[in-house]
Amino acid sequence: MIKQFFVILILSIVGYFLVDAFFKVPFGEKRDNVGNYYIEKSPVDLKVSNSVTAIVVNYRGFDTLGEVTVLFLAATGLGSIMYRRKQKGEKEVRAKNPSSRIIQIGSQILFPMIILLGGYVFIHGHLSPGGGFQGGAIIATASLLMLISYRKFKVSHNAITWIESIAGVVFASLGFIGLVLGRTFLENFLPTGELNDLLSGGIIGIIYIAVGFKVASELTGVIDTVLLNNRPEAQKEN
Amino acid sequence: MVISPVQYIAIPLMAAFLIPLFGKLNKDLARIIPGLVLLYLSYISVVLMNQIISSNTIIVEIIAGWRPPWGINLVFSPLTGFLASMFSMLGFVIWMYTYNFKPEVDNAQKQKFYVLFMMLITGATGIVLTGDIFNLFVFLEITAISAYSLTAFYRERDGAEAAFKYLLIGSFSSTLILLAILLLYTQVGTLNMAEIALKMPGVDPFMKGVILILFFVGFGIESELFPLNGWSPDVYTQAPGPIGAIFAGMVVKAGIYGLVRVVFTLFDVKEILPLLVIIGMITMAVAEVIALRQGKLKRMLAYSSIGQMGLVAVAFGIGTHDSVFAAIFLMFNHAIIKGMLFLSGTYLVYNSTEKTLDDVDGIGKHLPFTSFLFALGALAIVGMPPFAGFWSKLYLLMAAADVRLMTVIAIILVVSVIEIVYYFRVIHRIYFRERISTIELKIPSFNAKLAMFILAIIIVAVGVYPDLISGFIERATTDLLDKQSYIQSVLSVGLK
Amino acid sequence: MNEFLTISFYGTAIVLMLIGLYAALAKKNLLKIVIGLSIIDSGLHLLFVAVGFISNGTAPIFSPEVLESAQQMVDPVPQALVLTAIVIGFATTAVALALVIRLYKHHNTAAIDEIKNLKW
Amino acid sequence: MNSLILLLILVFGGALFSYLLNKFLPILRDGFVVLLMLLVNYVFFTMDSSTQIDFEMGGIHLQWAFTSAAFLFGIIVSILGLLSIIYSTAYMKGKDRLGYFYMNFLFSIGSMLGILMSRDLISLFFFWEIMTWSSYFIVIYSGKDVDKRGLKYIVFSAIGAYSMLMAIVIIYGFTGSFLLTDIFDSIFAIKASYQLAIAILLMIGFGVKSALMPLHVWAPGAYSGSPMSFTALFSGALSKMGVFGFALVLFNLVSNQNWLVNEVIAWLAAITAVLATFYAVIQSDAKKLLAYSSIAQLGYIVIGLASGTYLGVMAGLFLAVLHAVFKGTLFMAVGAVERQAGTTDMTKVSGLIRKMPWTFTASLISIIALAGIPPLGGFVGKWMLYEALITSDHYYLVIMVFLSSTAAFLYSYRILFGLFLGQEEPEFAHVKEAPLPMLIPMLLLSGISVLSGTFPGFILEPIQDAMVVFGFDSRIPNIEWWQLTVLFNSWGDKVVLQNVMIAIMGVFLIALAFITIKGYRKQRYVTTKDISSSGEIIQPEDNMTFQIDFYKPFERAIWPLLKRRIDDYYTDLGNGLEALFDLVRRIYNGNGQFYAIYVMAFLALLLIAGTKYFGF
Amino acid sequence: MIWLVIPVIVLVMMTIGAAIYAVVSKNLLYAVVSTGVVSLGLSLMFFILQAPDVALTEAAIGVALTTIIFIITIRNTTIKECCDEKKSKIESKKGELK
Repeated sequence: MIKQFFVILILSIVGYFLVDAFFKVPFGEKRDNVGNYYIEKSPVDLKVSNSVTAIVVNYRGFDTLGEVTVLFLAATGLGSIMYRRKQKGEKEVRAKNPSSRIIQIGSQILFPMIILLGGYVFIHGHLSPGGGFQGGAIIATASLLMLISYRKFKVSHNAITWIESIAGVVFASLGFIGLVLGRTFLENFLPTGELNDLLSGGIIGIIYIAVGFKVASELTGVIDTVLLNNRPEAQKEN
Repeated sequence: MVISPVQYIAIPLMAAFLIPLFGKLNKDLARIIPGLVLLYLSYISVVLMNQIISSNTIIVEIIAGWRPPWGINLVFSPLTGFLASMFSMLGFVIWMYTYNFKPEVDNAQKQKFYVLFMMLITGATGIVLTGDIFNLFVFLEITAISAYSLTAFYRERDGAEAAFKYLLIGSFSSTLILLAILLLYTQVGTLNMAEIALKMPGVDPFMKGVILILFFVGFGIESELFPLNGWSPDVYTQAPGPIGAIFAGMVVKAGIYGLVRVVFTLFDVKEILPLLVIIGMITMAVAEVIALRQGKLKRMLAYSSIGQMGLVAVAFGIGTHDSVFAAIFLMFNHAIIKGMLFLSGTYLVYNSTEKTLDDVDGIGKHLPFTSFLFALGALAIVGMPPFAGFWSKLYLLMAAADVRLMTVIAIILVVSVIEIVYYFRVIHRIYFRERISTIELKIPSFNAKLAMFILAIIIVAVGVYPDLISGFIERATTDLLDKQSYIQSVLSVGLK
Repeated sequence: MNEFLTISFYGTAIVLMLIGLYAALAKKNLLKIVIGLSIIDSGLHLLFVAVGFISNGTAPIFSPEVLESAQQMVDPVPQALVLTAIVIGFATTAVALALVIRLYKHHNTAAIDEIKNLKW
Repeated sequence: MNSLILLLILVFGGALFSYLLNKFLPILRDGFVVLLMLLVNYVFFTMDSSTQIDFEMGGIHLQWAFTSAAFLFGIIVSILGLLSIIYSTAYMKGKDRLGYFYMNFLFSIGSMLGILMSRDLISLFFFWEIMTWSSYFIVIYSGKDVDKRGLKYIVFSAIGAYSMLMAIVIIYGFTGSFLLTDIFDSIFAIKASYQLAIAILLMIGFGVKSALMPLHVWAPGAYSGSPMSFTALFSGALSKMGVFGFALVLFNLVSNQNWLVNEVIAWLAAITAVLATFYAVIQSDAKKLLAYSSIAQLGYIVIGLASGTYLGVMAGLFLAVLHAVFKGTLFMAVGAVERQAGTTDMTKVSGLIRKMPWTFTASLISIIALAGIPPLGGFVGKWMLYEALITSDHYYLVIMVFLSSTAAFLYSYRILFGLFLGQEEPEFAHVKEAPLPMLIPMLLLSGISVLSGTFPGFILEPIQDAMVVFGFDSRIPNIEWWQLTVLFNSWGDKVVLQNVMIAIMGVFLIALAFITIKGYRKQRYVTTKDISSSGEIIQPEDNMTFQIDFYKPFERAIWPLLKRRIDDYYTDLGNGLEALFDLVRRIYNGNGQFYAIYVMAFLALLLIAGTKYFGF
Repeated sequence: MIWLVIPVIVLVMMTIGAAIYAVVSKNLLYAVVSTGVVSLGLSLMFFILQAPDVALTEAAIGVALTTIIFIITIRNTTIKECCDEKKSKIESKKGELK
């Protein structure tokens, strides 16, 4: 019990200081920070209407490259942690009994629509809200839906690795092209076109599509790895 | 392609994405790529280092074409350059060691191992090179995630337990750092370190204090200061051998670099330095004392590595020019010597599960080369004269004497006596005991021996003639302490 | 009105973080700890976005009708940072849960104080 | 090339080369090592004393030069080094890992020369550390309970070395330089308390090496445990480094107003002399006995130095040189006995005079020198010491020194009688005389101790110019190298006592030769077994020699001392520390959540403290 | 801005209530679902704070994917928050220092 009491004491101290610090920050008040520059510049320079995407992909593109690597490492790390040598003659059975008919029919209808929505979200990343991460996640939920409702729905790891690597290489090589052209890494070397039309924003659109594919394949891979290794009856053997 | 600091990070990332593909073509290509990448990085380190030394300027590379306060930039200054090139060269040597380290691991795992191995080094190099605080956080996360997965790599050990503890405390560290970055953004309005340092005097003291404490604890976890280093002994023991060397050599160094960059460049608050000295001394005392009572070899090396990090923290805490010089020299020495101790130590206790000191008895006759290098490393880390450790400890003591910190000198020396006792105890057991344990020994492969031998050569070379390194370290010290030139050169890039 | 919004958003964020902290520090079950961690993350993300909000500003997207009305825009930078933070939080949680599974398989218990092979 | 660097390269390079040589052509090893030492001696003695080098290393200015004081100790190191190397070529025949042994042997000789030639504190510390770990590797070379011995040795020498380093760094802090020359003239500008601290720390550093009482715990184990050829060098020359350091500190770094330091050191040394002699008397193993006796002798030397008068310092240095000579012989003799007879336990072996006559004569002469009996050098040294102490009216010190030197007579008789005289044990019938390379060094050294008795001048000459370096420039006039004038300077008259002394020495030598030859031939061969006892049958295995508790009454007399030795205090301290450290280990109790709680508690603490104390 | 008060109060109550229930509940499945509800509340709050991108991400990743991984983990471990207090106390005390 003393542990709980001690933890609560610490929490109250830390909480007091957090509240004290954050309530000194005025809420909802315009401060002069880097954000205003981005708001003015992103429609003018990059012709990108969604300034958050502009920041995420171009102004702070290095973060996103790091971000994509974190996801890639999480997938690899997960694979190495959950890795188990394949004993001979072992079937990958995901769920004990097939899910009910309603889910199967529903998912048949929903699956293409979710994929479409996902695709729309990350293709129009620089116009409407959303982008590579959100689109990829939506597609991952689509494949998740199929994985749950159908026992024999199998996601081929080979395909996932291919998409993942190619998308990553596209992203990195787009960066390198900027460097090769003598300017800087991840430079926006394509013409930026008009505001609010599909091809505006130079390489931002392409990068976000690559990120979208990568995130989609990686998240599906993550879920599949975790789902695959938990055969209920094979749990106790090691 | 023009040689620029961004390649430190871009090329390994590209290689990491490609390794799964190449893995499909033929199996051991996945093992060769990290070596090639690290070799290339060492090459560009040499080119860049003599570029900044000959022209006496700092290379500031902007990314995505936007000038610093708005875009992210990399800074290749004498300090960050020295650390980045040390990381890549040490990484290449350790890669040579791991080339055929554990053949029985099957291929899918080995491929993942090498991806994570390379990303660990790139993360550490990224932390050191970046000039943007949120980018520092992202690279910290890359290092952390690959560290968690690598710690839990072997199935037969308690890797999962160590990794979970590290993850639990590591996520606390990233939460605190994120909080600090957020508060900093509200006060200063920018994420670029140079800009922050410029605007820092305007921040009100209470907020500055809270932000500094959050950063201190956040980076303190990464650099193994006393109350925050619960995770490190377990992680060192459970991670594969070479990964332990990378932890000691790079990950912890990047952690303490982050702390130092925040304290020395971002903030101009000098009150935190005495705290750093006190915490450093407590870390040193506690870690060395526990190492004395340790029964297991790798856990002993882990605690001794924490003790050395405490020493580095004390050196940075004193804050004068000489003490920072001693601190960077200590960091360099510790990375090389502790790296070699871990590399050779792994082969001493290769097949034993419990890895206790009894398995090491009388191994001198069976593994003469490895145990000789281990003994050399032990003598060096303790600070015996003909080796590198002596000079760094001496410079630190001289710096402490200049500012009349007698208790600091006394405690450092008492701790060194403790260190001598438990390292000589191990050397004694290696050479002067009969071998009774029946664990069959693994003879290190040729490239492992070569890797260890290179490290030994560096130790002796620096020990006999310290001026090899002190030139670089002198520049790194002036670069760290001279805040104005850092701000001026970063903010003025691309203006002309 | 503004006062109420401050208390509600900053307040919820900090309370969420404290609840998550309590779960991570006081609860014995491994899964509860990971839940605690993810709640801390959620609180943090809310804090990020709440800091960037400007009262009666619009989302930082230049859809055609917004261009004319030239309304104030919310600060986009915290939103960009939060995007990265959410995905990193997810990655850490995924790795944590994988470790929880392996720990449970190895020790057959989900209580953290029974998993103590590595000590002293 | 500068002869100093040549000297070092010769020794250290030779050491590494001998290690390789032993790996590939072991037969050449012994010859090479002896040749190397001869070369080193040649370079050392033919070097003109003004050679000096200054160079820059790691940003620190180092300076090497042989002052006359260093030259005096250099003589001890090189000659004793040469003789003990010759001795060890025979003594170590047939043992394994000889390359490793000779490398460390030569490393310690080289580091001793390095200490002597260094004129700045950093290279002094540099060579001191190399001496420490190279001698450590020989101490744990072989023998029983190596762990405890090695651990004790390394702990104490580490404490000594690091307290010395602390003093060096503090000096640097105040004076800003490591060079001895500008330290000596700027040391007195520092605050008195820091001067005292520096003096005490340096005292600890050098006290460990010269085995002063509270720090002597490692000495008996190390001296008796390591191979006898190294112990001769160990106690003869290595401990003199401590003495050299004492001389350096006592005369240059300690200003005359805190004379208390000299008094305390003198008293410590006196207590060491008395206690060590008492422990030596009750030992039954010859090696342990000699170990304690060399601690006692070192005590005399330090008393001499600490007395501070001209005559006292001269006595100290004279005894230092002489101690190297006769202690070297004694350890070599005991080594010869150990090698030939297999054991040095005096209760088992006795009556070796018939089998090892030359070893007997060498140890007889050095025993006489050790005990301070008139014709030999020991007497001269002791006499000067008494006179110095009396004239500077340290009366209690004189009483203690007198007490310990009479007790010294007890154990010197014991070792002579125990090993060589008395009835002969049947199982030691096979013992043969020690091989020639062992005998030559012993006889040479005993010859020197005889010479120093009659003509102390030839040792006092270098001592006197060494004293100039220590700041005593008033020399006793017209000391010819052969004259014994020092003896009667207080008597004033100038009768030519010299010839009387030579006559006495002649008579002494003839008597000595006569007794040994006559005794040797006519000795009635009686084993310990044929003792007539009333009706009780003596089994061959029970040991009837009277050696067993030779000094039982003496032991009973000093039993309060024996009850609680200093070792036990150290072991108690050790156990207490270990219990405390185990408590500290409990912090890492393995539960990940506790570590997280530590982090948060630390954060909370910092936040509270931060706002209050750091005044953010 | 006034019409914001009611939805904000509802959302705040919902999120904090779900968070507390997630910590307190003995049944892990309910705890995980309530974590999903917390993410949902968060996503809606982001919508109010004019951050559509983040709301979408939080919805997609926070609600959907994080919850599903938690549920998969529960399948592999226990559903009940087991481990009574007493057993763990005794066992943890012994164990000598090696």
